[in-house]
Amino acid sequence: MIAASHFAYWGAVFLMMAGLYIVIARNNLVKKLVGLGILQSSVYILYVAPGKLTGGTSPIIAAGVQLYSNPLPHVLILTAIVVGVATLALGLAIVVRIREAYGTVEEDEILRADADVERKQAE
Amino acid sequence: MSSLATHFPALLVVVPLIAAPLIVAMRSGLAGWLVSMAVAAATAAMSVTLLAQTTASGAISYALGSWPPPWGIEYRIDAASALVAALVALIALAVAPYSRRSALAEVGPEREYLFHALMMLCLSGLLGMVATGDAFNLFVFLEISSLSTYVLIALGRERRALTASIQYLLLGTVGATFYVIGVGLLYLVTGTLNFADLAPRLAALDDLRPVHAALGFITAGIGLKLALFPLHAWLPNAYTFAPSAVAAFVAATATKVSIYVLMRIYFSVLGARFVFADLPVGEILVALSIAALFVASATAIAQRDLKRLLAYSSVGQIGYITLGLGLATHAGLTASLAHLVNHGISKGAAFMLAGAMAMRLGGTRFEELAGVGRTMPVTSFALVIAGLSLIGVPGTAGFASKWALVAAALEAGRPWIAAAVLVSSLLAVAYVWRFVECAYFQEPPRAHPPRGEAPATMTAPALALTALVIAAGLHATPVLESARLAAGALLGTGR
Amino acid sequence: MNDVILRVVAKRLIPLALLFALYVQFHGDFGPGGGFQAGVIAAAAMIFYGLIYGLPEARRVVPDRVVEVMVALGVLLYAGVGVAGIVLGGNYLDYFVLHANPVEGQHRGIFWVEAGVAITVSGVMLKVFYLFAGRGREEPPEP
Amino acid sequence: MDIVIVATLLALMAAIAVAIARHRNLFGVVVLFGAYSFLMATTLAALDAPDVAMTEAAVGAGISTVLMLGALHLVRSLEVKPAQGAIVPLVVVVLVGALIVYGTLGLPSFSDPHAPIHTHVVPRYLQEGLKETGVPNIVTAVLASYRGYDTLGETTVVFTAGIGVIALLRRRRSNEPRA
Repeated sequence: MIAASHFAYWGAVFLMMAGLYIVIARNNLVKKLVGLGILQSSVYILYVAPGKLTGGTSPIIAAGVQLYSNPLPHVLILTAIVVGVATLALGLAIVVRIREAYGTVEEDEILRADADVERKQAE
Repeated sequence: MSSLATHFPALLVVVPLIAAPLIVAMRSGLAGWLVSMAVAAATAAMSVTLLAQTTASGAISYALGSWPPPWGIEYRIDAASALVAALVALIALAVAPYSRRSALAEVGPEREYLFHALMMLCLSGLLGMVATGDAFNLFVFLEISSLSTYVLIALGRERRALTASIQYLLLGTVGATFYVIGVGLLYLVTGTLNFADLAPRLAALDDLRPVHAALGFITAGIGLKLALFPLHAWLPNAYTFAPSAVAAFVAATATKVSIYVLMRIYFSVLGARFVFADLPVGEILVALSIAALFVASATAIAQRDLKRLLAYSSVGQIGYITLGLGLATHAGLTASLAHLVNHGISKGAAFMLAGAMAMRLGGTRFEELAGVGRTMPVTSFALVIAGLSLIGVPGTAGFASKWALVAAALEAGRPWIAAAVLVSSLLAVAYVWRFVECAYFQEPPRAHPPRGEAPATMTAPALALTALVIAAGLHATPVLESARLAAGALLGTGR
Repeated sequence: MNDVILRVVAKRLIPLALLFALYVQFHGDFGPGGGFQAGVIAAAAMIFYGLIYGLPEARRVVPDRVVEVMVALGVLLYAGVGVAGIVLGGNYLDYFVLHANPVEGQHRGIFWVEAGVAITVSGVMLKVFYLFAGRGREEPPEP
Repeated sequence: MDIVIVATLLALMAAIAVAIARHRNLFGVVVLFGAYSFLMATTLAALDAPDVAMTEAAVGAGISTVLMLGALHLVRSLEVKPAQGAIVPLVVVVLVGALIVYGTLGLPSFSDPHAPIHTHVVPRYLQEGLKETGVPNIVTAVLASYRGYDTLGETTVVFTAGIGVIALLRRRRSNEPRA
C-alpha cells in the first residue's frame, strides 16, 4: 500500500509546506526564521528516511552485522543541519539590528517606515 | 611535488577560502586589503590559465582527496566553467583595489578586515559553485557565497540595508532549500550526486515523475538566486543599499554564476532533450525572459536613484541571458554565455562608477547627481559608456552579445523574439537617458558642489573595467569564441 | 545569579562537560560523534559557565581575542591539511600521502581535520553567545 | 514497528508545526520549536542515524533555542500581531506541495533494499570504508575523508556565520545607521 511505503516522504512534505507557509505568510521576522528552520528540517527526513533499512543498524562497522542503514544521507544532512544553524544565527543577528534601527520586527511596519523615508526624500 | 598548475582547479577556490581566516587572524584592514588584492590577482591568473587549458585540450577533472568520483568529490573544469570562473575572478580583481575606500567610508575602519574576509568568502563560494562537479558540494559553496553576501549587504550604511539583507536571506534560503530538495529527489532515484554519474543514470530511468519534480524545484530554487523574473523581488533593494564595492561585485557575478548552475543542471545532468524537447521549459523561460525585458526595464525608467535604476536594469538584462538559454540552440546558448560575460563586465563597471559618485556626493539619488557631468566629468563619461553597453550600442560589449542573440532568434525561426530584443532596447535607451539628462542637463544642487573625481583606487579600476567594455565591443571575437566553445561543452555533455 | 548551589554544581559539571567533549571528539571514529558535536559541547560548557558566573567572568576565562583566533584557526587547520596533501605530492585533501602507510595517513588526516572543525565550531558558538549576551547591556565597546 | 514509531513522531512534528504557525506568543513559538527539534532528533535516532540525531539535539534543541531566547531578549517583543487570512501564500504552498508529492510517487518504497541509494556508491563505503580509512564509523569516514571537502565547506559556512555575526553585532564607536 502506498501510504505505508511513502508515509515518510509525505510527512516531510507536510513539514516543508508548513515551514514555507510560515516564511511567506507570517509577518514577524523571528517567526519567519522559525518557519525557515522547519522548512530546512523537512529535508532531513526526505534524505535520511529512505536510507533506513528495516532490520539494519546504524552504519558503524561491527563484527557479525550484515545490514547497515545508508551512511551517505547522514553525512549530507549533518552538513545541512550546520548550514541551518549558521543561517539562523545570521538571521537573528540581522533581526536584532533591525529592531534597534526600526523599533519593530514586524515586516509591514518596517516596510511602511521605509516607504515614509522614501516619500520624504522625494519631496 | 607535481606541477602546481595541475592543482589550479582546487587552488582557484581554496586560495580565497584560506585568505579569509588569515585576514581574520591578522585583524588588520590594511593587511586584509593587500591580501585580498593578491588573492584576486592569483585567482584571475589561475582562471585564465584554466580557460586556456580547456580551450586547448578540453575538460579537466580533479579528484579532491584523491578519491575517485563518484565516491569522492570531483572538480570539473570545462570551457563553460572556465569562462564563468574567469569572469568572476576578473571582476574580483577589479573590485579588490576599489574595496578599501568603499569599506572605510561605508562600513567603518574597525570592521574593514571583516569586510575583506567576507569578500574573499563570497569569491571562494562563487568559484566553488562554478568548479564543482558534485550536486551537494555545489549547495555547500552556494551557502558560503550566500551567507557572506547577506552580511555584506547588511553592512550598508542605511538601515534599509538591513531590511534588504533579511529579505534576501529569507528568499535565498528558500531557494537553496528548494535546490537541496531537487537534488535529493535526483539522489533518491540514482544513488549518486556526481553530475557526470547522474546523467546516464537519469537517462535510463523509466519513471520520470521524481525527475520532473526535481526539475521544478531546482529551477525555482536557482531561479530565486538568479533573480529570474518574477522571482527577483530581493534584488533591487539588495543592490541599492549594499556598500558600493559589494553591489559592484555581486551584481556582476552572483546572478551570473546562478545562471551557469542552471545551465549545468539542464544540459550536463538532466539532458537537453528531457528539459527542452520533452518538457516546455524553453517556452516558459522565453516567456518569463521577455516579461523581464519589458517590465523590469520599464520599472528602471521610473526610478529616482541611479543604483536602483541599475538594479532593475539587471533584472531586465538577466532576461536577455535566460532568453538565449530558453532558445536551447547552440547559437542561443552562445549568445547567452557571451551576454553573461559582457553584461557582467558592463554592470560591474556601472556599479563601480555609481559607487565612486556616491563616495563624492553622499548618495546616488538623482537630486544628488544633478550636474555630475561637470563636477565628475571622467566618471560620468565612463558611466555613459557603460550605459551604452547596457543599451547595446555598436562599439560596446553589450552590442556583440545582443546582436548574437538576435541572430540566434532569427536562426531558430522565431523573428518575434528578435523583435522583442530590439524593441526592449529602446527602454534601455530611456533609462540610460535618465542619467544623461541628470548629469549633463541639470544644475548642481548646491552653489559650490564638491568638485573632482573619487580617489584613484576607486576611479582607476572602474575606468579599467570601462575600457574593457569598449575593448570587448571593438574586438568581440574572443568572448564570442569562448562562449561558443562553452556552449559546445554544455551541449556535448548533455544526454 | 548568586545561587551558591548552582555555582558549586557548575564548578563540578563544567570540567566534566569538557571531558565529555574530548570523548566525543576522539570517539567519533568508533561511535557517533566527531569534531562538530565536540565543538558544540565544549562551547555549551563555556556558555553554561557564562550564564552562571556572568558574561564578564566568562570573557575573562576565554577572552574575545582568543575566541576570534579559534574561529580562524580551525578553518586554517582544515584547509592546511589539504595544502599538506599537495605539498607531499597528492591532490588537495589527499590524506594518503600524509604517512608512508596510506591507512595511517588517513588516520592522521581525519584526526587533524576533525580538530579543525571542533576549534572553529566551538569558537564561533562561544563568540556568537558573547555577542548576543553582550548586546543588551550598556558596556563600553570591546577593544 | 519502525514504521509506527516514525509515523507517530512525524505526526507529532506536524502538529507542532501547525501550532507554531498559529501561535502568537513568540516565547511559546521558541519553546515549541525546541520541542520540534527534540522530536526531530528522536526521529533521526529511530532512523538509525545516531550522528545526525546527536547533532540535531545539540544544535536544534540546544544552540538554536539558546540563540532564539537571546534574540527574543534583545528584540523585546513577545506578542506577534494577528495575521490576516492569507490566500496567496496558501495557494503557493499547496502548489509546491503538490509538485513534490507527485515527485515522491515515483520514489522507491520505505526500506526497499534494492533502491538505487543502497546499490550505487554506498556499497564501497560500507564494504571498503574500514579497510581504506581505518575508521569503523562509516559516517565519520565519509564525512572526514571521502567527502571531506564538503566538510571543509561546512566548517567554512560556520566560520562565515561567525564573522558575519561579529560584523553585525560588535559594538561600534561610529557609523550608527542613518534612516
